[in-house]
Amino acid sequence: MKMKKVKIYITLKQGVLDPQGKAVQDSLNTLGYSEVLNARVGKYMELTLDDSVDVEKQVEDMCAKLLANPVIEDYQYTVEEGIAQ
Amino acid sequence: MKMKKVKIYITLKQGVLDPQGKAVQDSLNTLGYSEVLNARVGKYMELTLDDSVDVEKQVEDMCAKLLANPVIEDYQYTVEEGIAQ
Amino acid sequence: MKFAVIVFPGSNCDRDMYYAAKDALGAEAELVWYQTANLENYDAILIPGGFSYGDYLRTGAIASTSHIVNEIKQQAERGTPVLGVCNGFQILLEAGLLPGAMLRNKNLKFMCHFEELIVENSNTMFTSAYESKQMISLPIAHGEGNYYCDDATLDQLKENNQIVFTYASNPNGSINDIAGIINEAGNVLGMMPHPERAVESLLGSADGLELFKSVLNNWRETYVAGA
Amino acid sequence: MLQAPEISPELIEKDGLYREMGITDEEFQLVKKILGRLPNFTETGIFSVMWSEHCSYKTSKPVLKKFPTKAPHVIQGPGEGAGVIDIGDGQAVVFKIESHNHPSAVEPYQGAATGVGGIIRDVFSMGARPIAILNSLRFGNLTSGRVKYLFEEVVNGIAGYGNCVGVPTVGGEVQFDNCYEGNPLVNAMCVGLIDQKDIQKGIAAGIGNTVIYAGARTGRDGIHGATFASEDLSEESESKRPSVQVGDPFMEKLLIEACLEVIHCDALVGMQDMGAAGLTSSASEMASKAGTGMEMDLDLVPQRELDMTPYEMMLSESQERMLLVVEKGREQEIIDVFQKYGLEAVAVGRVTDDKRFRLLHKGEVAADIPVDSLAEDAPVYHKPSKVPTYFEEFQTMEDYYPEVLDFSETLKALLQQTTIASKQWVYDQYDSMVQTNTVVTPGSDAAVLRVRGFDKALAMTTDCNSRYIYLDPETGGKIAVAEAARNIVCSGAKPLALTDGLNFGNPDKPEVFWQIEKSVDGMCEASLKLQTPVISGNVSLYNESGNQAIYPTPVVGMVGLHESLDHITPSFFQSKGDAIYVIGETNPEFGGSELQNLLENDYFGKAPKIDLEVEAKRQNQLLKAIQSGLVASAHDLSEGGLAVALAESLFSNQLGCEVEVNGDVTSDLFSETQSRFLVSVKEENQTAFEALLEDAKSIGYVTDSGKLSVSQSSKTIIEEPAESLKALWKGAIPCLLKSKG
Ligand SMILES: Nc1ncnc2c1ncn2[C@@H]1O[C@H](COP(=O)(O)OP(=O)(O)O)[C@@H](O)[C@H]1O
Ligand SMILES: [Mg+2]
Repeated sequence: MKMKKVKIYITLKQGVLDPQGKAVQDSLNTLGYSEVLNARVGKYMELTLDDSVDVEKQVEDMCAKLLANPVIEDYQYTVEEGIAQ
Repeated sequence: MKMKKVKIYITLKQGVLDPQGKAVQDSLNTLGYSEVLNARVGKYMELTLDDSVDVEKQVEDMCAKLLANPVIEDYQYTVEEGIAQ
Repeated sequence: MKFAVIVFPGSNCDRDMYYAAKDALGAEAELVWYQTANLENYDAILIPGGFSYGDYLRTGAIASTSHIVNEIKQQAERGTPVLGVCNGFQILLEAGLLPGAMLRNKNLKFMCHFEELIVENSNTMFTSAYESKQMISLPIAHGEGNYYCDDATLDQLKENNQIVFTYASNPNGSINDIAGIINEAGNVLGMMPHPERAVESLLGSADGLELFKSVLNNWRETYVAGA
Repeated sequence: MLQAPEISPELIEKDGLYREMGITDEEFQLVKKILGRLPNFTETGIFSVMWSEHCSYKTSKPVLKKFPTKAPHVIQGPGEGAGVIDIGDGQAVVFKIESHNHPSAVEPYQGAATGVGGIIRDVFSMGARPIAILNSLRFGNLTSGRVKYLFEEVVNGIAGYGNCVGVPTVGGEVQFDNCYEGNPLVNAMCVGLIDQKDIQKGIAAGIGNTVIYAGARTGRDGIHGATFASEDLSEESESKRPSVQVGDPFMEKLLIEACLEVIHCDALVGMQDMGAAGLTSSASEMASKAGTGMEMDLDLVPQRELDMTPYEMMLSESQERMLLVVEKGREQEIIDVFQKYGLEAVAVGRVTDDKRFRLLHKGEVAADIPVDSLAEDAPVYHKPSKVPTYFEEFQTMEDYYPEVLDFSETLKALLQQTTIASKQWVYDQYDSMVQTNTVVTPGSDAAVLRVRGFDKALAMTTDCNSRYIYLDPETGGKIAVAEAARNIVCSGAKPLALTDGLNFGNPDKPEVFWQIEKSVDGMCEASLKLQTPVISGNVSLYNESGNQAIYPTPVVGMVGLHESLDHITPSFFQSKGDAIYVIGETNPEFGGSELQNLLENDYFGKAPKIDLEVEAKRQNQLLKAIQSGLVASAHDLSEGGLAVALAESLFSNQLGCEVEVNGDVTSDLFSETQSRFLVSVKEENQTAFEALLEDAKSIGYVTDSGKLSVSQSSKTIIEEPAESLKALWKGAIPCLLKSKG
């Protein structure tokens, strides 16, 4: 079966407060990494898809419908070509 | 000030149960995306670093010490060259 | 009057909600498994708290895509009262029945204790038994109750009196201290604090009972007194 | 993981590979004798886990046998998933404690989370609805970054799992001492409620009946840590390395609901969770208990990963799995229930009459073992024991007496000691109210949950002062049981029974084994005297790091019954004018005390004494007074003594107190003499109260000053606003967590 791997990155929209990112930055600074000026935390997903469909369209759809919340999040994705198994 | 942007991807190690990935896959399948054969969910972070240090070394260090949990997680990162601000 | 308490996989305040409606309020109530297709025979819909689908992905997100949510939307359009508490509120947000979204509590921790709330709008079918600006005490129990919306939405909420409850001392970072909001039509209420956990003084407060009484009274006025 | 067929039975024997799975030479000979041949790789693994201390209690059995386990109200003692106690009205309470120390040291979040998940399964596998979780935690001092990380993540893990499954976490204890630095303790207790007619047992009865596997798929999680392959891992086998168990509380929640629905189907014969040693122990124990055998086809076991070997499947500790035995022909009724909740349930085997444990894999027999030899024939060891020299030294030491110059400052310092300080930072993260039964939430002596629909309630607590046990295991063991009972009584309930979580160091060291024996002796004596039989428990040995053993820490989890909701009694003062009493005389006893820790940064000398006769008498009298409605509040005197107890009694409302001490002030305020209570009584009840409690002495009054005042012969020696004491007490732990290090 031909398969595709899709990598999806979901980040909080600019302007939306990111308490988790703030905590990561604070603790990095506390640990002595003062060079860290900002941190944002998001989600990273890897989907394995059966390559029988229009992958781009489907992924776009899944992100819009479920994987990201448009009120607070943006998403991006990359499709990796045919991995056979 | 010169800055670098670092993108960090944290994923669960192979073989480690990913209940969240399973829930996402089930839900996508239920929504009709039967082409989704597998889903794994991890973390995605964007750090903005002051470019005065050996960024690679520092990021490696931060991942090992704080950002990822070496017992169950793997990490990868990419460094984007000098963004001025 | 008959309440439906919707049970999603992972709901865990479903029985608490059921007992509040049935035992404390003395109304009819039924637990309704999420695969049930039809909600026509109920006079009010309660979406309880818990961790539907384990809170995986985003709180309420996966539940909001289930069939029963379409049915809830239809009933809401007809004017049936819909109350979402905690995870129920999160589901209503994800389903677009209420505006905005939830972020993690600002201290990133789950928190469970009583909070003082202010009843900002006592002119709703859920709050008519309260006085305006009344202080009430209800438990909170959530890790993601930090309500967020953009400025335009916030202006609208204020303008339409849609902010129903605020925290007297904001525990989680919610914008404008918001603890609960209602839709424009006034029949869909979402709130993070748990009124169903505060219906008998043995457990620390009975302030939540007035909310259920309001729903019952309004139903009576509409359907019983009018008939 | 190496494949079983690659390693021949001969090689296992010749190279002594069994040793690396934890089997001794003598045990291997025994296995050979039992089988009448050499065991294959899978069989060796099966014996190694079933004969491990965790499953067989081979070292602790001789000690555990001493526990009193019988009483008229005991429905089920040790041996099943959890113990069961009659609470009247056809109802019963089910409870057990379990440790997850080692997993939590490696991966604190998942270790603690799966600890909670595991103990909950023990309770609902009995057919009971889990109604409460408690815990008992030990960490090093909150000064190192690693300890803070462990502490935060353990609490986070308990919250993450317990909150999601919708079982309230209502109580527990946390203590901090250096000996736990490398080896934290994470014990979780679960309490369930059941109608007696619904009690299930983990038995595989009925020849020909079907064995059903339900819940999560089996992966390579937590497979036998001590597998010999680990050091020879090749690059390609790296990816197959056994991995940390990750919990899925969502799956568990569905499993709870499905199992509690399934018990009402009369096709169900037996049910047991897959805990330690997973499929191996649940299957073999169910058969052994029923006097039957079992045959399973491993190809039918739901698997999460490809190419799993029988060895891996049988030793996997994947979470959220159950094993059921079902009447033949009625499998579908059971499967349908699981499917309603979106859970997998498949028939994997059948009950046989040959008392053998037989596993098939890809058409071949992967294991064939007499089932009783696994569950019952593990060797039992009587380890040598020896009195440690430290104990002998402590016994001959002169009594330790601390020098205290400023009583106020000492009180303030004590309130900030981590073991005494408020644990709100911890329990605020737990949903303590879900299920809407929690009458007394965390922060009191014992948590109280009403039994819905009845005029009764359950009290529960976990306790163990391990410093006393270290100083003197036998006395300390008595105190642990007595203190738990004291907490139950203070809440207004009658103590019913206990579960024990025995955490010790390496039992091969005679000094450690002595600690085990002595502390259990003490616990036995107290359980008998206080009529709280031991109905379940757990043993965790080898808690050491860098050759240093932890303090002996046999945690006591106790449950009591309020015969009426009216008996529920708060632990803090209620109203101005109430008289304050201390029940019990005070002696200068500071060995193992919090004051000794504060001043000496160490524990030494003798533990406080305890007279169980006196303890039982006072508990009975106090309970009677409470039941007669004579007591406004009751609190036990424990770490930090009277001064700390007084302060704690002021932290829940805006009251104050005025107290007079007239003995040795340092002792009166800070001694940790046992069997004492701090009680407040309304004026009109004083005479009746004093008539009931012969050992009660009035020491002062509750005021509305908002101040804690103590005087000696009319001279004020402490006067502090309760608010500022409370701020110190509440802030101590968050403050330490925030500080660098
Ligand atoms: N780990 C914990 N989890 C939940 N509650 C806790 C925990 N630790 C302490 N508490 C709460 O704080 C109370 C006070 O703790 P502690 O000082 O150890 O009490 P005590 O000495 O009376 O047993 C406990 O009874 C419990 O309700
Ligand atoms: Mg106590």
